[in-house]
Amino acid sequence: MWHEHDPEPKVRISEKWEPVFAGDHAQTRAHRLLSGMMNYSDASIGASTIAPFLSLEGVRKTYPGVVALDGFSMEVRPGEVIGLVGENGAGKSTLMKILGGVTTPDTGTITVDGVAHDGLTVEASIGSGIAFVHQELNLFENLDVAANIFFGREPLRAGPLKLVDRARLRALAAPLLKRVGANFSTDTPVSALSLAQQQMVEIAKALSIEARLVILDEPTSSLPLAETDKLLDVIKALKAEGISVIFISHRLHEVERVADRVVVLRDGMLAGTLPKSAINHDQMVKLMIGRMLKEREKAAESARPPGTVALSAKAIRTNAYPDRPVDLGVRHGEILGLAGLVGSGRTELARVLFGIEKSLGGALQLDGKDLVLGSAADAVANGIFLVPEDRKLTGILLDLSIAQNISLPNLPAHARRSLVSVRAEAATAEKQKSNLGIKAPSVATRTGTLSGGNQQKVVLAKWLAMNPKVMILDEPTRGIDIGAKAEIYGLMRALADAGVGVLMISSDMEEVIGVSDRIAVMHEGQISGILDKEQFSQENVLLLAVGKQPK
Amino acid sequence: QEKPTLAFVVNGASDFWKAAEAGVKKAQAELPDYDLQLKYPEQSSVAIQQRLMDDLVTAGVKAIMVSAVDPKTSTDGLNKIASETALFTTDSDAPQTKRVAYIGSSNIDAGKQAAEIAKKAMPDGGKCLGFVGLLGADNAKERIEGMKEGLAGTKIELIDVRGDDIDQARAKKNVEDALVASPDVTCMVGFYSYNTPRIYEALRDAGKLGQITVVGFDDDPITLGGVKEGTVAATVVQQPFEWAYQGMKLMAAYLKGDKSGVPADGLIIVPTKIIGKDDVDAYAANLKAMSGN
Amino acid sequence: MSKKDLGLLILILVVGAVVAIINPRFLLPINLANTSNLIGLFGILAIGQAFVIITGGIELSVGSVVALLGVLFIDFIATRGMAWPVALPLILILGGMIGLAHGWLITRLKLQPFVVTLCGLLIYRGVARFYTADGTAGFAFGQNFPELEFLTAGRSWGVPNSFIALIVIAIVMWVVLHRSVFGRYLYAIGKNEEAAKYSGIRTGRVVMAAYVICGVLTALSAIYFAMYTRSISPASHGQFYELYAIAAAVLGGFSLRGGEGSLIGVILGTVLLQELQNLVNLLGIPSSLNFAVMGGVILIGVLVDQQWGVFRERRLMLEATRKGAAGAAAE
Amino acid sequence: MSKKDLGLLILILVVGAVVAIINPRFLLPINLANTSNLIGLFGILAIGQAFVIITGGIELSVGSVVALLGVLFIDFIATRGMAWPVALPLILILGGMIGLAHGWLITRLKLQPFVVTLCGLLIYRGVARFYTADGTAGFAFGQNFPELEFLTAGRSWGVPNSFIALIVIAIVMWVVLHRSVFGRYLYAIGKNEEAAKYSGIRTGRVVMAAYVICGVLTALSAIYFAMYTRSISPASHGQFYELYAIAAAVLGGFSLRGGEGSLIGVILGTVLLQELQNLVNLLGIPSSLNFAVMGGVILIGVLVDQQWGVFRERRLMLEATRKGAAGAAAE
Ligand SMILES: Nc1ncnc2c1ncn2[C@@H]1O[C@H](COP(=O)(O)OP(=O)(O)OP(=O)(O)O)[C@@H](O)[C@H]1O
Ligand SMILES: Nc1ncnc2c1ncn2[C@@H]1O[C@H](COP(=O)(O)OP(=O)(O)OP(=O)(O)O)[C@@H](O)[C@H]1O
Ligand SMILES: [Mg+2]
Ligand SMILES: [Mg+2]
Repeated sequence: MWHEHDPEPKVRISEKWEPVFAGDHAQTRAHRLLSGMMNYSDASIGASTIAPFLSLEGVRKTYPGVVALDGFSMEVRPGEVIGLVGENGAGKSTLMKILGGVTTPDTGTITVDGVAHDGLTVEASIGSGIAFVHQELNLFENLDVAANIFFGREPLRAGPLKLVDRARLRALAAPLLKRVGANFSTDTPVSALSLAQQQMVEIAKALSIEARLVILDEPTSSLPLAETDKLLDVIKALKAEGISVIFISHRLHEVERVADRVVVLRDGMLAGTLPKSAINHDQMVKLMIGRMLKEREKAAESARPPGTVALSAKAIRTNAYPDRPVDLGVRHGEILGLAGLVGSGRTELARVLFGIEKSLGGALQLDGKDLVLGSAADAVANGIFLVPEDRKLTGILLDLSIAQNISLPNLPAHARRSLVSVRAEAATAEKQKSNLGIKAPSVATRTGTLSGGNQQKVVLAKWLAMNPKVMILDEPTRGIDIGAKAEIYGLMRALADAGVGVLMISSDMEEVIGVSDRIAVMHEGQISGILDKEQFSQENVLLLAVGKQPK
Repeated sequence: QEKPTLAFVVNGASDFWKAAEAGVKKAQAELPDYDLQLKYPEQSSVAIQQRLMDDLVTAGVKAIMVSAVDPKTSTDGLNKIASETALFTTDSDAPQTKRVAYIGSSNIDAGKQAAEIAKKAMPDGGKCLGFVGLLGADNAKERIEGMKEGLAGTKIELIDVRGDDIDQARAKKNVEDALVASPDVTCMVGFYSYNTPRIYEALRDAGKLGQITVVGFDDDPITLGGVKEGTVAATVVQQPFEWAYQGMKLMAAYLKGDKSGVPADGLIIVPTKIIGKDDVDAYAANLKAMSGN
Repeated sequence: MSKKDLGLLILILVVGAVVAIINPRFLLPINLANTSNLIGLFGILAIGQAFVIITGGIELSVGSVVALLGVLFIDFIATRGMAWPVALPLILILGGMIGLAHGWLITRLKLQPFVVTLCGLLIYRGVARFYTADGTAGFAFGQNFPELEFLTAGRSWGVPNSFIALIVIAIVMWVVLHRSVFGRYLYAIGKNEEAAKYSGIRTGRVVMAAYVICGVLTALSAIYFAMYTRSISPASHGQFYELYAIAAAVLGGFSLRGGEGSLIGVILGTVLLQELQNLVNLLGIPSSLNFAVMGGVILIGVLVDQQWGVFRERRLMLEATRKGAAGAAAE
Repeated sequence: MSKKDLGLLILILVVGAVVAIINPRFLLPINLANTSNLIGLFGILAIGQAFVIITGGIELSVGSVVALLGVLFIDFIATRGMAWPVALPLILILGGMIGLAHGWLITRLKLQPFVVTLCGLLIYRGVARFYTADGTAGFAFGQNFPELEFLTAGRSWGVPNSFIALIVIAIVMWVVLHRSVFGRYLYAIGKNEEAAKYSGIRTGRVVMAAYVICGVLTALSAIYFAMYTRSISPASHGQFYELYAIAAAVLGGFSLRGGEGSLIGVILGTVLLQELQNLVNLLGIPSSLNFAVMGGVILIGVLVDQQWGVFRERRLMLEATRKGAAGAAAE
């Protein structure tokens, strides 16, 4: 069961929003800044008047074969918003996990209120006022929203049995949901929520903790624009209350908007700290990857005119909106962006196109011929591939090696007389590893130990190693760093140029507008409109997303 | 372990064999030159018993007396043992094998004796319900068959026998359910040693003790108590003590070359006995004396 | 009461009605009392099992524990002359300690529950058999413990006290499972143990507590079983009881993956299983078919439940589709 | 051979050496032949179980299937006079069909493997008992099938043919599991079925195939067991064999969560279990302790393996840290 869809969308279009992606102009400004490159450090802003309540000193953390953090130090002062940025695998999550008490550092000290620790436990961390929204979701789908928000801190009734005061629980949870802009109620089971809605619950949970420091590890990775705005407002409100926030995001413009200070991590070390005045997109990129980016412009240009319709959906109806038929066609050689609000039904459509889920009606056509998909295997056999939204659950096998993951969908091609050839497998994997720049000790590395971005590249690699006709990417750059993003855009463009029909589902406005050749927008399970390149604007996309006509 | 070993292999863990253990003990006292053992297989299954005997042979046992789990169909397995050591059977015979001799009683005769008890207790006829552990086991089948034979032509009838897979909770519930399902039953027979006590207790709980004739097998203390009390008509007892005691001595003699103890037909029948109210005290005293040995 | 539980209740009533029509003696008070006595015995066992299954674990040693603790209890009071008010708590503590050991091995040493309790199944039965040297533990003829017997095998107003005990335990455990913080943690851990840990829950302790509860309840039912059969041959006593308990929980809507199921469900599951056993005897079905009937009904029950869910979902979808189509036409 | 398998092998050899020192008759060719015969029988069973466990499933009905198919096989050739070269493939097909039914219920109707096979455990035993009316199925006196007996219970160069069959099957299955595309799919599904599905693998078919393989191998071992005991009382034949098979797999390093374990491991697990059984009998340990010894050794084996893993990981970590520190100092 799912909640009623509110006919009146509670979405406001923020006026304050301004695109950061500004092409050449930004580029030149960056060059100017770079020439006089200052290497900021904590010392340069040491004049800060308020004393830090939390500090890390020489923290080092190693995993077998990887140094995740290498002698890192930083401090957190009350009421400041720290933006933490860095490439995939730079060690951001590891650092936060250390603060959250989930892992302990090999060496180094954590000082909280003047007391030095070798490492924190989860309880100690919560006890000292640290609230943590994890990068990977950590909700209990068999409990309802209210229970999840106050999990571990339930209001109790008097008595020895520690009974939960359920009425108070709901009363406490309701305002929090309102604050994050959720459109579902406190007793909705989490299993009925979409990924983005679950992320809202996580944020509400972090707000519910009487915290001095709220850590948000990529909280916006699957949040569309309007919800993201809400979150940024929440962060500002926290700051006003004197609560510190550490905000991790690969969407640098978000960081730009809220951060008082940006800490940049590179290869587990501090690459630099930017004070409020010096925070800008290009500066952050420069510190993150040590060079400037050029690829993105190239990615936006299509090298060939779009061809015939590759895959088309005719009046397809999905489980999410059984009463709304969808019509959509992806053409050979184009990147078709698919935008929409949270829960607009894009993922469901992708699942039907990939044969994972049966459609409730309508028909599919591939190159004009009727197509019946009984399973994902049928889709793969027809050259329709999907890069799914939930990487950890459906994208890759964390326990298998990189090579085994890449060869999995095409194993018979790596086998002789149905015996797997390890050599052929490794060869394919090596090729993809260097093509995509996957950062890993070797192709035999367990995929689970890679950083999020590199895992995403492995998912892509497994399909790129075959010959796609239609490639569906559901939030392909979710949690991916800016450099890798550019690479992925380049790959998508290369696919399109090779005649592949690319359908890119994305909640990232910048990405949708910057990369697509056409943009289809979904509203409550239906395509509310398709924009051509000359109609591209943020406003038009948002108008369509809430079911209005574009200008 | 220079002394030759003689083994008594039973068919499963049960109190029934405690008396046999006493018999082995007594024989051991009289046979200091031998090492006597009594072995339980960990489960009542042909494969496991066969394995146990194979291992005993490997360990150098000179003679085995076995209560085979399924003698009728284990001919080859038993013959394999018989070819490597002196094999005797007890409890239920395997006449087609190369066993040296059988020592034990006849379950058919025991069943007939149970019929005697029923006839004596219910001269006007009646309806009997039986309870047993494993309906398919040979000893159960023979006892039931013997009882039916003994009842043939009388007004007493054995209408059904319920199995419980040696689960005592189910054994008791079976009796309780039978009291509900067949209110006209006038007699109950417990074919396995634990069935009679469960009948006794279920009747006691239902307040029907004394109203229903109980025919027992074997000598569980509760059964004997019931006999003494008069609520159990009588019980048919085998004499595993004698099987073990006589059997061990016979095997020892046989190994020394003295084959006089083995009759021509190879059958040494130790008859079963009916223990009624009058003999129960003497029997119980004897039992106690034996186990005290 | 959830839809699932309601379905099970209806199944129980339908089966009961059919049996009562074929053999009206099914409804005799004495039969109901006998059956509810066994429901009490097995129900206590199944509740214990349910607590473990909620956490995503499993307790396979239940049957062997029933044998071992039953043997010890009878031995303590019948042979060693210990007063039963001493022996009873002692046995419960022993049960708790067994649960604690399992919980410790599972949470601290990170062994799989299936493995730990499988070893328990083997070890406890072995110990029980060794303890009596494969003999039977039982009371002498005429040995009586009136108060103990009243509490365990007696009746009050015609209702077996074991059943009353089950009701009391069920109510307490319902509150613990469905209303207390501990219960909430159990569900959470069953669904996502990692996340519970990240929320600062001492998951190890909670899981251990579940095994301890299971151990204590198993010990209690071991005493009830011992007083019901009044004699225990350790080689076979309690064999397969873990399967009964698991089957009751599964019938009652528990998932062996953890995090799902309700207390009412497990009780209803037990009721259905005992009703089936009763039915086999009352309708004169050959006792060899006992197992087959039980297996068949569980399978059908689970299937119907599962297919019913699929069917309902489909109907909802269809309705929505129709409504949508109608709406579209109206526009 | 993995480190895990090597550890198990060493354990087997050490136990063997100790037993041989205490009772040198352990090494008699006849004893080794007897034991390897049983290793063959149980090994075939365990390999089948392993295929199911790899997928994250479990097959609890193995013991009952051994009873049912054993009864049918003996009935076909001994009572109904079917030629054994007809009966044998027929039984294998029946085994495969049972596996197919389980696989179908699990993959298509989405029932839990534990539930499906638990019901199978109950149903097949019930059917077997009903089929013979709780009687015993066996050969009449003097009924012989020389070729069949040679193949199943005979010896070649002193080695039991059942053991040779195991070796052949093990080699074939090793290739299937560790080298073939199908084997890779099994591991992938065991690790994460959803992700495997998203990679375009027809997971339903692969899982079904695993259950069919398990069914066929179980049927084969049912025939071997039938020819070994030559008589089957369906109430008890094969009871707990599923536990032996699961225990062998777990000892051999399989995880019941799926996706882990090697074929060599499961064979070594079987060897260890049979060695233990042999030891109990040879050293004159009371057979009541048989189960306890088995349980104890499995527990210790699993514990040592687990703790060894923890220890190794810690050492690796420490080394990495030290190396890192040294590197930092050198800079
Ligand atoms: N449990 C683990 N075992 C082994 N290596 C790990 C583990 N967790 C993290 N790592 C490694 O540590 C490094 C830092 O990872 P971390 O997750 O902190 O990166 P991140 O900055 O959060 O990246 P992303 O932006 O992709 O989330 C990576 O190289 C990663 O592969
Ligand atoms: N199988 C299902 N049955 C019923 N409702 C579903 C099902 N799957 C998803 N939904 C609901 O349908 C809506 C659409 O979900 P979907 O994941 O397709 O949206 P989306 O556009 O991808 O949004 P998001 O940004 O959250 O990923 C959500 O509200 C979700 O809760
Ligand atoms: Mg991260
Ligand atoms: Mg989505």
